[in-house]
Amino acid sequence: MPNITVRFFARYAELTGCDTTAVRVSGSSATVADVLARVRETVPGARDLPPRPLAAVNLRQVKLDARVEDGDEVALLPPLSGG
Amino acid sequence: MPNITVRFFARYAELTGCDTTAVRVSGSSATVADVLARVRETVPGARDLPPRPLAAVNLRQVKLDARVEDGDEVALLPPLSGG
Amino acid sequence: MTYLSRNPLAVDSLLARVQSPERGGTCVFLGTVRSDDDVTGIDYSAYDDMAVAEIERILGEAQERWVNARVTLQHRLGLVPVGEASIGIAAAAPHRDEAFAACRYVIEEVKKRLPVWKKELHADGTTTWVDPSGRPHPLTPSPQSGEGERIPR
Amino acid sequence: MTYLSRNPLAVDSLLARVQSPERGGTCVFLGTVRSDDDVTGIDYSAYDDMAVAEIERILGEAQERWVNARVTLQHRLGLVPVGEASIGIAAAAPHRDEAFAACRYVIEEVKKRLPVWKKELHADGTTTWVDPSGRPHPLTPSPQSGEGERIPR
Repeated sequence: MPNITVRFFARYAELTGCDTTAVRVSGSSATVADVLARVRETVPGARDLPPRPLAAVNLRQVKLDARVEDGDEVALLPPLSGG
Repeated sequence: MPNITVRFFARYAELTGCDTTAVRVSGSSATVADVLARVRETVPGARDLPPRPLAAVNLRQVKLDARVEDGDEVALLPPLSGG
Repeated sequence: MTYLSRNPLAVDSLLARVQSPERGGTCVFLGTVRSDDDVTGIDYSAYDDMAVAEIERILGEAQERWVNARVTLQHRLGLVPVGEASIGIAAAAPHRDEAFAACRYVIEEVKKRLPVWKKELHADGTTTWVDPSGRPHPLTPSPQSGEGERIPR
Repeated sequence: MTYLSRNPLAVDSLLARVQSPERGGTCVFLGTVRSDDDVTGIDYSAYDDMAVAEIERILGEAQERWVNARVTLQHRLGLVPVGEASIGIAAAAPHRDEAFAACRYVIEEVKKRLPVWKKELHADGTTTWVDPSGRPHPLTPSPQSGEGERIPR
């Protein structure tokens, strides 16, 4: 049961009311999408996240079908607006 | 007989040994080429100017067939290398 | 090297990081907070660790592509008042083509890839999150159409 | 506005001339004297009156083409040691595309049109006039092939 740290930023942190949470996903082939589904179940405000938000695993942007492993840090990122 | 001020810059000033000279060209349809020909006759070092140097009349670059009028300032410009 | 800073950016220190006697051309880009509508400033926040990692990747790519160039950047975080710079990029190279190209590459990639967010502060005290397309996000939780369509790199 | 200067260029003063709260993107170009071979510096000379007129024409063209941009430049004359800037251009505009484009336009036109000449100073005390293609002119009066071929604009 991979244990995943999930981080929320900017508007998403406002929606969820938190910066960080931890979720467990089942199986050895869990993906970011699975993490996202689990977050929606456990973090009340997360229902209002968009269906397919930008995501990063361990500081690198990934697609939602990217695999996650125990100890990974998954970040859910509002549309980027740097510069 | 238009009276023309001629200015030399950079390497051309070194070739001619002078910064400024004055020449008279004949006729009402004299051109920069005529001025250049007259300069070659009257300024010793000017024989070593290239056959078709860059030229300007009254602070604006022109072709050698551009007309000159009395009081004009003609400048002979080595290849430009600003910046 | 501090890529992220809470202090005003200093162009001179960016220049000092990239210029050298072998590099005859330097291109600098500064992005400053614009006085749109009633905006008084922008509050910048970042996923700091990822932003630094992404900046290092972007600069590394520029370095690979323009091997004789040196490029650096600094992104400001926190409240940036109208008229002050939120980002500064400096690229120096032996010739100007490379300096312009490397500088441009970095700002374009930053806009696409840096995990940084802007919250506009308005004269009336309200705030809005800025969408990358320039549309403001209302703070009410209505998912924007297209927001999830972006293909991560 | 002093477009020609015998003092070191100050980027901050260039920026101050073009930046404003409406202009969110600023692009700066600096051309510095490169340490080629044994060059210790370059002595810049100009046809001052024409240089100023040409700079005004070039900036006017940029202004017409990018109407929301503001562009300025300063060219240094006299001896410029290796590593110091001989030219600085700053362009500010509401968006970065215009700032980059206007800045680039001005440096390209300057290189083609400004009546300015470089004499390289070498470590051994000799000097050479610089050809725009980068080939040094010997000081012996041998007309360079192709030199007269340039078509004035």
